[in-house]
Order: sequence, then C-alpha cells, then structure tokens
Amino acid sequence: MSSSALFGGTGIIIFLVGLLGTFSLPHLLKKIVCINVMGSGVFLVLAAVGNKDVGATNDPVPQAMILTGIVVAMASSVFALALARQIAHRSGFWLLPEDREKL
Amino acid sequence: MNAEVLLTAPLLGAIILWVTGSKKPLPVWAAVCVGTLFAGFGLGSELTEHGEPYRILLGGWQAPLGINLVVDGLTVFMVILTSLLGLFVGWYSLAFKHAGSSLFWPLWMGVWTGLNGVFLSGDLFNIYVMLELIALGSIALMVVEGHLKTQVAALRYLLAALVGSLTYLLGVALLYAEYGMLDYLSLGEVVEPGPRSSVAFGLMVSGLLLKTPLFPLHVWLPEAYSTPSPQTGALLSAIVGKASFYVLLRIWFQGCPAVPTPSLGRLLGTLGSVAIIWGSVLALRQRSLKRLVAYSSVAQLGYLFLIFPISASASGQPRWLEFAYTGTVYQLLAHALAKASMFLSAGIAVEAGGTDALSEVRGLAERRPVTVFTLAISGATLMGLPPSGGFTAKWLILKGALGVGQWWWALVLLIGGLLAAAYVFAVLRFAFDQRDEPEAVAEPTRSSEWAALSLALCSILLGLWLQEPMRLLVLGGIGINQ
Amino acid sequence: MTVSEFFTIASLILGCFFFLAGTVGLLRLPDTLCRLHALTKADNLGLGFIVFALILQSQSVLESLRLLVIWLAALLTSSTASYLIGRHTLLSRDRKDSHL
Amino acid sequence: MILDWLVVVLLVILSLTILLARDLFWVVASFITFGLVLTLAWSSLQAPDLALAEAAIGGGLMTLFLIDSLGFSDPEQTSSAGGFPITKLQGLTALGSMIVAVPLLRAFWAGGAVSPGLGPLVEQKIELSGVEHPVSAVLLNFRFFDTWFEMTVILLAIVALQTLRGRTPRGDSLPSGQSDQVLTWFARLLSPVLILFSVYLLWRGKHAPGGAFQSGVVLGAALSVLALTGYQDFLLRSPVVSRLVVTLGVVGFSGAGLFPLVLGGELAELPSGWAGDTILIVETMAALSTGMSIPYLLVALQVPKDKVQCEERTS
Repeated sequence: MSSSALFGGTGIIIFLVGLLGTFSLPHLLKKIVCINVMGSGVFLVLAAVGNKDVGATNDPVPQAMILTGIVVAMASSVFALALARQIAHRSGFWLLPEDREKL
Repeated sequence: MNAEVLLTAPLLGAIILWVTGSKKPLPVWAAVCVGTLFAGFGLGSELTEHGEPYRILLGGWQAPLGINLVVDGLTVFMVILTSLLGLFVGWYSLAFKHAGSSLFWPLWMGVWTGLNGVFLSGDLFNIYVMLELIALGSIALMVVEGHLKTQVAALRYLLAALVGSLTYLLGVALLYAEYGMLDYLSLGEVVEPGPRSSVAFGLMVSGLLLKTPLFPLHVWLPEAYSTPSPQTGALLSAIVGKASFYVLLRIWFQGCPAVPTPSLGRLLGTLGSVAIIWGSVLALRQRSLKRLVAYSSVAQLGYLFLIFPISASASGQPRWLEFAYTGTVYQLLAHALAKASMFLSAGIAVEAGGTDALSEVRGLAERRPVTVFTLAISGATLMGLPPSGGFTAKWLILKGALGVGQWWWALVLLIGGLLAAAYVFAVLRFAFDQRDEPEAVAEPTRSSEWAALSLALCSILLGLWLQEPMRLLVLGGIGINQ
Repeated sequence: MTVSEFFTIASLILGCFFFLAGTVGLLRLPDTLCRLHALTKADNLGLGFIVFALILQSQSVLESLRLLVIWLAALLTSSTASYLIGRHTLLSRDRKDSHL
Repeated sequence: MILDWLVVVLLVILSLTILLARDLFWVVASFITFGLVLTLAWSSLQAPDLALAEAAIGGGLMTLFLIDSLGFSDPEQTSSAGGFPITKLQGLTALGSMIVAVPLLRAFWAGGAVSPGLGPLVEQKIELSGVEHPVSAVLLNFRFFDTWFEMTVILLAIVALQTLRGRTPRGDSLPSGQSDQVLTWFARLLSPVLILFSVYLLWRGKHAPGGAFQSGVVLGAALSVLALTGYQDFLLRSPVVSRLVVTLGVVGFSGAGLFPLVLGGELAELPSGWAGDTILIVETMAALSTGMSIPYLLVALQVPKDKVQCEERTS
C-alpha cells in the first residue's frame, strides 16, 4: 500500500470517528475537539490526494487548500470554544440542554 | 466591474465599521447598499448583453489553475436579493430602537461578503471558504444580544454548520482526487458516475442538506431562527440557509449533472414534502409568534426540494425542468423576502406586545395596522395566493410536476398551501381580536414598520414581474445545457 | 566502525536511556516536584546526548551550531517551564495548608 | 514505510482515545498528541508547509486554548463528563453507522487512478507567479482569492469573539499576578528571538516552506508571551490602532486585489514583473495582522470574572 493510500484511508477513518464523537459525546469541549479531529481527517485525505508517489511532481494545490482550511477551521473552532465557555460559565454546565436531560 | 464591487464593497464596509466602532453606520450602510444594488443590476444588464453566462478570471488565471467567477441568471438574482435584504433589514435596524450591539453592522457586512462570494464563485473550494465565512458571521450575529438561550442555539447551529462544511469539503477532496479540478462548470463536463464521484457527490450533498437544512436535519433550526433578534432571524432564514441550497443546485445540475440518480431525487423530494407538511403542522402548534415563523421556514424550505424528483424524469423534456427550475428560484426569492418581512414584523409585534406569546398579538390590528397588513401580505406569499411571488413559484413548480406526470406533488403543494393558510390566519385572528386594556408597551418606530412592509411588497411585486426574470434565469442557467 | 560512529551510537543509546528513565519517572514518581525532576533529566541529558550524537554525524559547522541552538533553546524553555510548574505547585500547596 | 504505519496506527488510536475517554483531561491530552503525530504525517506526505502550520496551530494555538479551557472547567464536571456512549442503544446505532466507512474507503482506494492534479500546470506557470515555492505560488497568486477570504474569516472570528465580551480587550481580564522575575526575564529573552524568527519565516516563504501565516503565528506567540507577562500595553493603548493592525491583512489583500483594476486588469491580477514584490508586501501585512490577532483572540477568550451572571445559573 502506498503512503498516499495509507494516509488517505486513515483520514477517512479519523473523519468518521470525529463525526461520531461530535454527535454522540455530550460534553461541549469534547464535541469541539471531535470537530477538530474530523477536520484533520479531511486534511489528511487532501494531503494524500496531493502526494504523488515517486516519479511525478507533488501537487501543491491540495497543500494550499489544507493551509487555508486549517486556518479557517481554527477560526471557527476558537469561536465555538469561546461560545461553549460562555455557556458553561453562565449555565454551570458544559452541556447542551437536551444532553443535560439525558445524563 | 460589477462583480468586483459586489465582492469588495461589503468587505470594505465591514472593515470601516469595525475599526471605527460603527457609531454612525448610516453612511457606510447606504453606500454599500447603493453600490451593490447598482452592481447587481449592472451584472444583469451585462449578462443580457453577453447573451450567455460568462466567467471572470480572477488574477487572470484560467479555471483549473485559478479561481473563476461565474455569472448567470441565478447569480444575478441572488446578489440582488442579498442587496435588497441588506437594504431593508439595515433600514429596520437603524429605525428599530433596540438595534442591539454595534457589532451587528460589521458582522452583517462580513456575512454579506461571504454571500456574494458564494453566489459568484465558480470554485468548489472557494465556496467552502465562503460558506465558513457566512457561518461564522451569522452565528456571531445571533449572539450579538447575548442571551444564554440564544448562545445555546448558536452553538448548536455552529456545530451543525461545521460538521456540514467539513463533510462537504471531504466530498470536494474526493472529487479532486478523481478529476484534479475544482471549477464546477469544468467538472460538469467530465464527471461520470463512479464509486469515487458518487461518494463525493453524496458527501457534498449531505453536508449542504445539514446546513440548509432539509427535514429531518432541521433540529437546530427553530431555536436558531426564533431566539435571536428579529433582524438576525430575518437574515438567517431569508438568505443564509439559502446559500447552502444554492450550492446544492449548482452541484446537482452543473457540477455533477451525471451523478444523481432518479431515486436520490425522489428521496429528496419526499423529504421535502414531509418537511412541508410536518413543518406546517408544527408551526400551527406553536404558541409563540417567532417560533411559528421559524417552523414555517422548515416547511417553506421543503418546496425547494421538489425540483430534484421533477428533474429526474425531465430528461429529454427541458421545458418542464425549466418550469420547475424557475419555480424553485421564485420560491427561494419569494420566501426570502416574505420570511424576512415576517420576522421583522414579528419583532415589531413582540416589541409592541411585550412578549413573544401568540396570544399577546391580540389587538395588534388596532395599534399597528401597518404591521398586521405586512403580516397578511407576506402570509399570502407563504400560502401561495395570487398575485404573490409565492403563487407564481408554486404554479411553476406545479406545471413542471404535472408536465412530467408526477401529479402527487400537486397534492403536497395543495396541503402545504392550506396548512400555511391555517397558521397565517391563526396569527391574523389574534391580531384582529379586541383587547380590553392596552398595556403600556414600547413603541416601535413607524419607519421600522415601513421597512418590513417594503420587503413584503417586494415579494408581491415578484409575482407581477415575470417576463424579464424568466428570460434572464434561463439564460444558460441550470437545465438548459443538458 | 570508526571512532565517531562508535561515539554516535553510544551517545544515542545513552540519550534514549535518559528519555526512557525520564518517562518512567514521570509516570511512576509520587508527586509533581519529583516528576518534574525526572522530566528535566529527560529533556536536558537525553536531548543533550542525542544532539551530541547528531553533531558527530553532521556535515558542516553551521549544522552543528544549529543543533546546539536547538538544545540550548530546549534547555531554556524546559527550565523556565519547570520553574513555573514548581512555583505553582508550591504556592497551591501553601494555599491548601493555610486552608487546613 | 514502517514509520508511516506507526504514525497511522498512533493517529487511529489517539482518535479513538478522544472518542472513548471519559476524563476530559485525557481527551485534551490525546488531542494535543494527535496534533504532534499529525505533524509527522505531514512530513511523511512531503508537505513541510503543513507540518509547520500544524505545529503552529495544532501544537501551539489550539493547545493553548484547550488547556486554558480545561483549567476553566469545573474539575468535578470534567471527570464525570459523560463518555461514549451515553446509552447502549446509542452505542449500537453509532457502531452500525460506521458501515458508511466501507463505501468511503472503497471510494478512496478503489476509485481508479488518482488524477495528476494541478501539479504540472503549477510548475509550468510558476515563473509568472513571482515566487519560487509552489505552495506559496498557489496561495498568493493562483488562488489569491482564497487566501484573501481566509484572512477575512480570521478578522470575522475576532469580531465574532467580541460579541461574547461586548467590549474591547482590557488588561484586567488578562491573567495577572504573573509578573514573576524569571518569567519576565524569559519573556524578554524569548520575544525578540521569536520576532526575528517570524521575519525569517516570512522571507523564506518566497522560495521554501514558510510564509505569512506561519510567520504571523510565531509573531503572535511572541506578542502573547509579552501580553501574558505584563507588557499588554500594546493591546490597550488605543483600540482603534490595534484594530487597524488586526485588519491590516485583509486591507493588504484587498488593496493588492483591487489595485490591478486601476491598471485595467482583472480582480487580483498581480502586475506582471511586480508580482513578487506585491506578494511580499501583502504577506508582511498579513503576518503583522495575524500576529496581532493571536493575543487578541487570547484576550477575547477570557470570560470577565467580575461579570458572573449567577441569576441565570440558579434559574
């Protein structure tokens, strides 16, 4: 298996693990971490797409997309983090109301 | 020059308003409105001159290497719609006493930039960046007022939006793996159904459905639209969700026209119908005005998805697809204008009545005739009464559906219209009720009422003005190049 | 095997030993201050030996200098960070004591 | 190859730890390690730019914010935060839904040959772009528009964070009582070095991995260190000036994007011959504003302690 195929597949698995966590973990901080994991999975897939095995030139466009994507994702997750912190601060729980009832 | 103004005027507006602390937003707001409206109409006339959709090569780089803007009829309508919303919602904000924080202005201008970017961009990755810009800005708009309830709704929306856009991005990555380009028009010529492109398409569509949202992914919507300030609710329901739907249209009909199967189209159509009925029933059961309006959005978004099953059987008969397509765009425009107007009116009613309870709307007709009139007009659009834009939209979709022999959607349209009538009249009935002792309440300004009314009138005007838009819309747009 | 190769291997093994010892210490030692002690050993000595090994193999003076700078920077940060952690531990311990 | 497998296995294990760990501390610690391992993955995929960015963002910024949030959260709540799954039914559904992994993986692996992508085209046109490093050429010339709006996203995030505070950053919410001698001495020593390094990264981006964003993050780290050790005056003296610096990146991109229109070119068409210089100016502005944004973000994250709304907690 080439390293592109290896990392691409891993990226997809990581994406799904993150997706699962985002939906099923009740803690807001965990949700946000999981979204970041999802993002890393997508970026791994993109990097694997851009990485051409021996012989061909590497494709810089996916790398540029990842760089842009990392920054954009970071901006959103910092905002999400701040929002979650404020909610935790004001309500006393790191949870969405619907999850609070479940626990 | 027009596209450039559309992209940069709101951006520069946002920067100026933020740096100066937006103490006097009026001149900047006016300049951006005038500039983008002129540019929007200019884009339309330029398109008519060209006679076919055209590209703008950003940086002078041709498509696969660079990012190209694509201008066609749909683009023109979307950017003009955004400018109109900017104009009237901005007017309302200026006139409304409790306009909220000064951060409303730079954030809305930022969202505006992102919206115009999505509508103009022809590049799938660039669209991702723009969608993130919109999501971030609109969620910040929600929390401008800082109630805990809104913050919770905002975080829920933000999580959904992030998951949606990352799912979309994974689809883009897989598509790039197969074809090595991001320009959706060029992709449309080469994409064929295959394991990779089908999965990529599925991912992009599901991400966008979560953001739009389509039933049953709408769980975040009611709270998100009903808890923030009326201006924000208006903008979110009118245009922010529509941006994702717009991208969906582009991908479905232009980016990967060969990929979607008829059964997928039927699935979306069915979910759309369920959304129409379920959303309306829930709207009918609400006891709060803003929540009623929010649930009605779930229903009205459902109509947009009827185009997919119709298009599946319309191959070889582009005429019917053309009807369905124009109808869908009309529904999009009419709903955006009417729903924005409803949210603004709801804001006025809440302000005048003191609470959000539907029963407190009682006596509004006496005190606030203009607002009640506005609610009635925009309600007419939602129901689809002639001569509103909503009527034209539903009539066009109906024609398309019957043309391809899918008569059952007519039934859905009929039931949806009746249910919409039921919930609109539920509001109006209270408004015309007598109220014994009018309490001392805040007095919203007249001017804010006129802003809401203008939006409602625009939605009616849309129904009266058909020839020109139709011709522009089918200019090389969706469904014609197949 | 040349002399430099012998020293490289020896100091790599030594460096790894210190890293291992530091990690074991971090996991096994009872309180924060003891753990800090273990950790700084890993940083200073472990990294030091590995950098030394690499310097022996490096081609140019510039490269050796760069490696040296890496080690110095790590020393500087780890000592400041351990100082801060240690101070925080002591302060919070005092606070606890005064509570009792 | 063995290293690749090691990295991959570690990544999957760490992501599963994030999913399954009950203790919040473990989740955050695993995520930080995840970021570091990811850096190895980027190097293995021959993407040193990404490794740099990941180290700066995943290893630096997100770590900072997450650990800060960890300290902010209630220790009793963190340990009983509720792991995965909450109910058995949910667990089963979740595992069942992992079936989607099969078509996804198949799409990636069995979809036929991966297209050559745009690599050859970039190589062909790179001479016109004004820079020698292909990733920089894509970011700052071919896909200038993306980067322009990426800067806008950062700006909007800062404005968005302000909605949560409702006021401009002030010194009182910065962690105080840290004016420790050792720390101050270290900050004084470190920040000039960091600033120098950020300039180096900026200059290097033209022909090798590096560039505005990485440089900006390093500059931001320097400014954050200063802000945290009592030199936060630069954030406070004039809100308008610091806001101006923060917007500098977007302003630079807008200027470079719009100026060609005056010359009769397309939007964002960097003037041929001057493309390299334009890019350098824009990058400098972007790095400055990114650098200024980071302490801004850091400050904006702090919840003002004196404004606890207890009434909402009780209701």
